[in-house]
Amino acid sequence: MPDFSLPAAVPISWYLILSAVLFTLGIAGFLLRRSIITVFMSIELMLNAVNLTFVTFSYKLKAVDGHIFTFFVMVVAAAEAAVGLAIILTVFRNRSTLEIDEVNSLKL
Amino acid sequence: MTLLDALIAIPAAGFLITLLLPRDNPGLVRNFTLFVSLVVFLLSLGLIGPVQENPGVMHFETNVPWIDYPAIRYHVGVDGMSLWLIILSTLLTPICILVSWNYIQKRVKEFYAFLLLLLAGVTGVFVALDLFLFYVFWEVSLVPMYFLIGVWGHDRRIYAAVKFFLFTMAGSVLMLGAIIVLYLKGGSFDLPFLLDSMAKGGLVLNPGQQFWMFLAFFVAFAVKVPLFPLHTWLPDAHGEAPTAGSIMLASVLLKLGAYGLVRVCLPLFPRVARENADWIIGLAIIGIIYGALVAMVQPNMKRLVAYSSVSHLGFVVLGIFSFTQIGLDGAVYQMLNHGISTGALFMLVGYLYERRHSLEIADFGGVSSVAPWLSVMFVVTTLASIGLPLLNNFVGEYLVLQGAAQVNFTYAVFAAIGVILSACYMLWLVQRTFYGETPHEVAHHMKDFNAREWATMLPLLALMVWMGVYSQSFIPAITASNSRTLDMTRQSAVASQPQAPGPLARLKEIFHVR
Amino acid sequence: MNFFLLSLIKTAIVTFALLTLLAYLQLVERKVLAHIQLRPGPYRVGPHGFFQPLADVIKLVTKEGVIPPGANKFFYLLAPVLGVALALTAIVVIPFGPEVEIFGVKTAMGLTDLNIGILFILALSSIGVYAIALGGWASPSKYSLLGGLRGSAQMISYELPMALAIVAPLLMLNTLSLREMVDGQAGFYFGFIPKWSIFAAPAPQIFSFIIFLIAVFAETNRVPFDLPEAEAELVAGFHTEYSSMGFASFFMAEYCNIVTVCCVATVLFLGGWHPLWPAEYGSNYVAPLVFLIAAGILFYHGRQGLRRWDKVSFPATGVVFVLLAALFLVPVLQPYIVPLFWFAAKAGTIIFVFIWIRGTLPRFRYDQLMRFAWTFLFPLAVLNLLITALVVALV
Amino acid sequence: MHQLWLIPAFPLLGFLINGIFGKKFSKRAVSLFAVGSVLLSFLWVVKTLMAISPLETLYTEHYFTWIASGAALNIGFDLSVDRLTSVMLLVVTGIGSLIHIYATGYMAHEPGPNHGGYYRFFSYLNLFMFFMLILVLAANYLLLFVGWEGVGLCSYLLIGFYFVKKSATNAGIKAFVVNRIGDFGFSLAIFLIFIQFGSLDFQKVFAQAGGLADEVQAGVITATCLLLMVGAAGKSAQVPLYVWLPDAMEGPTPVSALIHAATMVTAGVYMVARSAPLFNHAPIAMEVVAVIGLLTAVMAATIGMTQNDIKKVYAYSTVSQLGYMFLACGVGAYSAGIYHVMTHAFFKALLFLGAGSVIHALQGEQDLRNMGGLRSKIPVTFLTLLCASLAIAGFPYTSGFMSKDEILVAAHHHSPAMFWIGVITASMTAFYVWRALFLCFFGRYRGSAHPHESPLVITLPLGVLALLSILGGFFRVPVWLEPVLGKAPEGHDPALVIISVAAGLIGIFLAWLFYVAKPGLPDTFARALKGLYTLVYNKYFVDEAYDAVIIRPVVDGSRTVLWKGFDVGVVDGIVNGVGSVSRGVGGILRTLQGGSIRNYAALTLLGAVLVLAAVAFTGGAQ
Amino acid sequence: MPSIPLDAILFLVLAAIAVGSAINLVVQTHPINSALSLVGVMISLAVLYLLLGGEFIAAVQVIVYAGAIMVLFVFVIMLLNAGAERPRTRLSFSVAAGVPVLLAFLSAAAYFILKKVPPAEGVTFGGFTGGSPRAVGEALFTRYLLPFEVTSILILIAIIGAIVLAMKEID
Repeated sequence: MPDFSLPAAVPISWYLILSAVLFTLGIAGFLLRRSIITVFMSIELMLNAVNLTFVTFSYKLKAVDGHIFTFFVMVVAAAEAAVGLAIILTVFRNRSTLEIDEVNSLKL
Repeated sequence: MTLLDALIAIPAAGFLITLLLPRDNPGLVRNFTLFVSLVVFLLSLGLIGPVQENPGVMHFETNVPWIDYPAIRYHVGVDGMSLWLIILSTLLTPICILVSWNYIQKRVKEFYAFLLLLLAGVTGVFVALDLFLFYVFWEVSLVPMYFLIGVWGHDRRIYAAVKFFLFTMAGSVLMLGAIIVLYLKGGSFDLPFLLDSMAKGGLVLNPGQQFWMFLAFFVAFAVKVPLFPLHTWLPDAHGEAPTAGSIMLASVLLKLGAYGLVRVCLPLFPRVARENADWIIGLAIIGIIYGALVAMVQPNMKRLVAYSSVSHLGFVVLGIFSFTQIGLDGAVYQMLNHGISTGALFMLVGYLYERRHSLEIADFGGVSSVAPWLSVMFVVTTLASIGLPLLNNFVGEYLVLQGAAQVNFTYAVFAAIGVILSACYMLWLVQRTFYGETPHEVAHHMKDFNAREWATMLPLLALMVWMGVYSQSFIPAITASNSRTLDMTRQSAVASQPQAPGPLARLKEIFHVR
Repeated sequence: MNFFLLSLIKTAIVTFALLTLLAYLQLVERKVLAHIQLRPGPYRVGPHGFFQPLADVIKLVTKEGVIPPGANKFFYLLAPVLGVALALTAIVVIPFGPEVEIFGVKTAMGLTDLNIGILFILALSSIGVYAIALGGWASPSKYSLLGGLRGSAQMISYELPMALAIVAPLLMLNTLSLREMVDGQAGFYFGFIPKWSIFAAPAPQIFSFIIFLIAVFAETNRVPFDLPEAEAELVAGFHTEYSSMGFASFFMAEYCNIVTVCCVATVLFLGGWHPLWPAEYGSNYVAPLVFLIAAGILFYHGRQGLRRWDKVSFPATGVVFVLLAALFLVPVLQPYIVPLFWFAAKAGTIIFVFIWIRGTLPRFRYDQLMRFAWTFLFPLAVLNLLITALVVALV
Repeated sequence: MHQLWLIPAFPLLGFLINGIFGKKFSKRAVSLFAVGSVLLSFLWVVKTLMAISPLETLYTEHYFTWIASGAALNIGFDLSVDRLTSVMLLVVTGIGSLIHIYATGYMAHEPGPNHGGYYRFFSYLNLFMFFMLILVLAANYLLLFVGWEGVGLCSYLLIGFYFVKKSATNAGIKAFVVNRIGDFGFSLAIFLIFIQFGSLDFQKVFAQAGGLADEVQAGVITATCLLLMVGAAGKSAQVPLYVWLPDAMEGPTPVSALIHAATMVTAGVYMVARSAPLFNHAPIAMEVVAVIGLLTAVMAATIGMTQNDIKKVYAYSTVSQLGYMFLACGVGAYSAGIYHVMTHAFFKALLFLGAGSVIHALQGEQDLRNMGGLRSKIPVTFLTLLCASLAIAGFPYTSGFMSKDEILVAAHHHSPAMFWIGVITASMTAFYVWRALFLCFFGRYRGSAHPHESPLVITLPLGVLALLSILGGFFRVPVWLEPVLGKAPEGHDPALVIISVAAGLIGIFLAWLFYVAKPGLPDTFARALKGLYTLVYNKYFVDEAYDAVIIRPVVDGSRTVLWKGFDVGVVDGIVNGVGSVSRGVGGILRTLQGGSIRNYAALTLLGAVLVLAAVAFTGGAQ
Repeated sequence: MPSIPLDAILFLVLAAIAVGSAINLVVQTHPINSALSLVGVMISLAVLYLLLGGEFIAAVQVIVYAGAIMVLFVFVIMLLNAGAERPRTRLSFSVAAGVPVLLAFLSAAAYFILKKVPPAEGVTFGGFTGGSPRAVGEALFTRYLLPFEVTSILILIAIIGAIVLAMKEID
């Protein structure tokens, strides 16, 4: 009978694999979804996955730096969201669509 | 911070401040930029005194590190040659602003801001002594001009702007490459340092390297000059640019190329420059005659004046590569002259355009009858441009031709043909535009000068006369700085040829008949 | 004692007390408003409407829950649950009293103590936005959508001054744990001025307190900031379409939020359970005194009651109060209930202010509301924080 | 210091005042400034000359450095006078004053705004005086060149004075450009002089030229002189650059008199005479000068015989006379040349002014065929013109006789053939001048206007000039010039004098025969010699030849080959070709970058996987 | 009493929620569903941070990410009334290439993680306490002061940019 008992301490690699899975799902969303907003959210998901890696390594290295980086990532994400959503808003106003494939010319 | 730094910093700051001014108040923008440019002009006059005391060496030097690695320094200075070019730029900027007063009606703020940026850029080029800094300012001056043409130009402005940009960019990329190679070899971007190290044997380039690097610099400058056959961007750029853009382009930007030749190309590669002088002079002379001939058949005023610039700048290159004191002085002086008279020509053409809304010569005629003063000023400027004595261009052309004649009389013979042709095309232009019967459209729209237009014209007129009659106000400074440049190129002194006997020998010698 | 068991017991007590409180808070509010407007308020169910909350609960539970056609069912149902769950969760970190020993078990009065307690509350309040936004969006109604948008925008806007107002006292308290904050406010200056944040040297936080109060008015969508449910404009805002338990949940969440923020204000600014003056000067006797006065008033009113029942119920209640007062005089019980009294008194006062203002002030216009937040309150909060920081740094 | 600068300064001042403010002045004020400035200049010339005499060497005044470059080149703004200069100065300012006075009357009735550009006319005229005086006073070649170009400019402006007329402005441009071709030679000569002598100052150059004993430099000097001659030919309308002068008659008549007869066109002669020390060392060049002069004289004279426009006739006469002057210089008789310059100025100015008076009287009619019988209607004009015609025909002891005699004698001394050709030319000159006189004043009036005599401001200068034409020869210029230009070749042979006088009289007689006695005769001759007549009447088709051989090819070639062909075709073609190639390559590559961000992302991901795989395979995972 | 592997259980539960939410994010066609799923991911991640000793980061994750950024998303979705995506009409390159590549990527990543990270090390709650607000604050305001200030400027710029973009009138 295989050993299904759980370890007392969660291996670091579990966290990392979770992060990888989330990241992959983020890419998947980016590739598969066509609504600009969802694509945007997929990017946020990827950022979160990376954050998890940071925090995990922070634990492993017993140093706070990973948290700091996570913090900065959040700040950047916030800025990105603000500007990005404003752009989405403008795009929607001008083109009345949120399909990313229809917003394919650089010229307005 | 020296006066020189201020001359770069004030227009740059003015550029930024102008951008912050309210968009819906063009009057404020105009007045502000005019004020800034006038302040810069007046400040630039302060350079004259100190520089003229000893024009052969650099004044107002600032030499501070800018980027640690690679070691790029903010090294600027002014000597007798750059002095007048700087003042030319600072003088023409307020004039350009006044010229555009009513002409520019869209995106007013950006237009004037770009003019100030342009001023900062060209001033920077004229004072930079660090090659990388030189390159940076070179590009800085390129960008506003691109927009001036591309945004405020005539119908084919995009084509013209892109063409202008690509030509110049292609050249400057070559230059950047050469600068980097020079840095790798010499370990510095600093021009005086490099020259010093060359003189002391610290930096040795083999002939092949010298040739290719010289060529890279030369092409960059030749495009800007523009030297035949790299000139085709110029008529398009001028034909499409707004008046102020044309003025700055012709009067200042073209000088960057010639200035670069004198300041960078000659001292850095004296031997190669001398060895290659023959074909370069050949191109210059072709440019002189070619530009004049093509100008003759242009149906569009601005293109005509543009081709005339090709012709005039040919004289400058001819003078530079004559490697004589006289020729070089003449070339630099001719740069100033061309700046004044061609600038004035473009301005007057601009005024004609503002009135008639056309640049086609065929749309004009009989302007003299309705706008006498405009015509008088145009004719005077034309006369200056075709080198009438007692007006400015004559002095420069004479010196250049005299210098060229000393090297090889054949050069002078061919170049002087350009002087004949210049009279042909300019006077023909004057005839078709100003003389004859006055068509109704012209009579209806043409007004004579107003006060603002006088204010732009009179300084240029005064300079045309002054520079033609009393060139000694200007030339000594140029001479001193040029003699230093020439000394640098004379490192391997060319032994004078032995006197050949026989009655025709001297004549042959003069004509280089072998 | 087993950690889990103890937690379970404490949770049961607190949940019961809280839910009862919430039910009766509504009654209190209605009563107070009624008295402000010189009318009796709920009066029929039980003496002076005492059982009105029970009736309401029964009514709401038994009502038919309508899910309007066109609604996004999942979110429509999720929103109120989310709202009430978040609101109730927030109470977890509030400390009600000091650490005590009951039946040999040492425990703190309060469910738990997080070392990031205040951040926890902020986090919950920020997620609370979803409840309103989703509730409004999921209902197929313009009023709801507008109410939801208004509500969430308003909450986000006022979260900033609120957070800034919270940060200011933290500069002196130096902790994020709520319990440690209370501990930090123990003691008196010169033996009689309490070291509460609003009095604390070197930077008394009165302004922070006021800013905090204003901000939480908006956070909890109370008058004068009750734009999300402005009945004259939006019928009932984001919960227009809700009935039955959905409505009840929103309602409960709102009152629960009020209770939570009042507790936070108490902990943060008013020194938690610490008395207004030292025990040496008899602060322990305030509670019995209050209850005795209350009993006295009841007796007085019972004598000239308007209705027949009053003659019985008023004195009976008075007796209960007297007993309560007596309870406070039992020395063994004093360590347990005196702090609780002080805490409840402070929080209750603030809750009363909430109701009082609701009965007094008119409603803002929406643009005024937002402008007030961004152009007045926010800069003021920043300024307050800066000054505090400066003073703390310099002294 | 004798303040030589004041001489040109007066007209310059007049130019500035009239040019800037003239529009607001009355005609009287304009005239006052214009005439006054020239008169002042004249008086200052007289005063100065008297003060500086005897003027046997060059007296120079240095004002400021004009152009300098290093130590090698230093050209001053220097003025100088000597005897040669003095003659020219007196002629220029004297005749100039008279013509100014004349012009105030002649230009008084121009139609158009601002009195028909009255102020403009006088400001140009003053400017011309300024440049002409600079030319004459210049102490170095470059300053001479200033005046040289300046008078050319004024000539251009005045020829094109009626700028509404296309033919006038065309003539102006033609004058300027042809002059420019001459200037081309002149400027090259200046370069050579500077290279050879290291200076452009007359004194220094001539001093060195005198010292050149060896023949080493002879080639250079010959070349220099030939180039100078090119310049002179341009300015003085010599073959092959004479074509502009007849066209220049489009200008107002006083201009023709002053610029295109009396002063400017003689600048070439003055310049050659001034450069005599150089020419003396270049015998080949002198020969060329003489031949060109003679050729011009003959050619212009033949054309002059067939022209019908009175001013054209005199214009060709001018060209012809200028040829004489060059002949004189070419044979070494510079002083005779200058002598003729002076006398020619008298009678040719008179001819033109008289012609102007006729035209004025006939309200603008210039065609001889529409004149006739005006003798009684405008007697003063007739009398003065008669004087001038006598002078130019070489009637004994008139001024023309004196100077032409000197030239012919010198020519004979040089080469008898030249003498004979000169004599024939003189005969032709007498013929066509008298032809014009007869056609104009004798016979029956053929026009339709109402002729009236001109006012005193016109007739007074005519009178003065008539006097000078008859008696002006008694200013013995060659004697006066001896210290400067050397002695003219001796050999005064009475036979030669008689021959030349006879030639003149024959010309007059033939004119009388053709146009007074037997008016049908000219047509008979014209028909008989149809080919020749057509050739000459059309001025040997020189203009047409220039047009076909030079102008058209240059213009069309510039347009089609250089501009459209090379500029647009080759250079832009290459540039645009590079552009197209880049676009083509880009077009292929752009499919990779279709703007779909997700495709980019997929590719990026692919890249990441490949990198990871690569790292794994190279053992990075261990 | 046998010790319950509480850490592992918590981790597995939260990981399950996170992955489930993430999958939901990807497969849902309506943006609001995706947004809420993302909130789910974020909150579960916040708890995981807590387990990893990142108290401060956990709180910030909820406040900033879930409470601010995602609210912004929800707002925009509501404002634009974004509907469900239209069904895909044809297989695009990114999908065709993407899915296999994704799997390859995931396996490569997993391979590396398992290879490089020693399995012995484990995470227990309380094993690292360096993520307290105090520790993070000290690091932020000493070693990372400059980046911190720079990011605050970045945020300022972003705010202004967003306002400028969003305020643009439709004309």
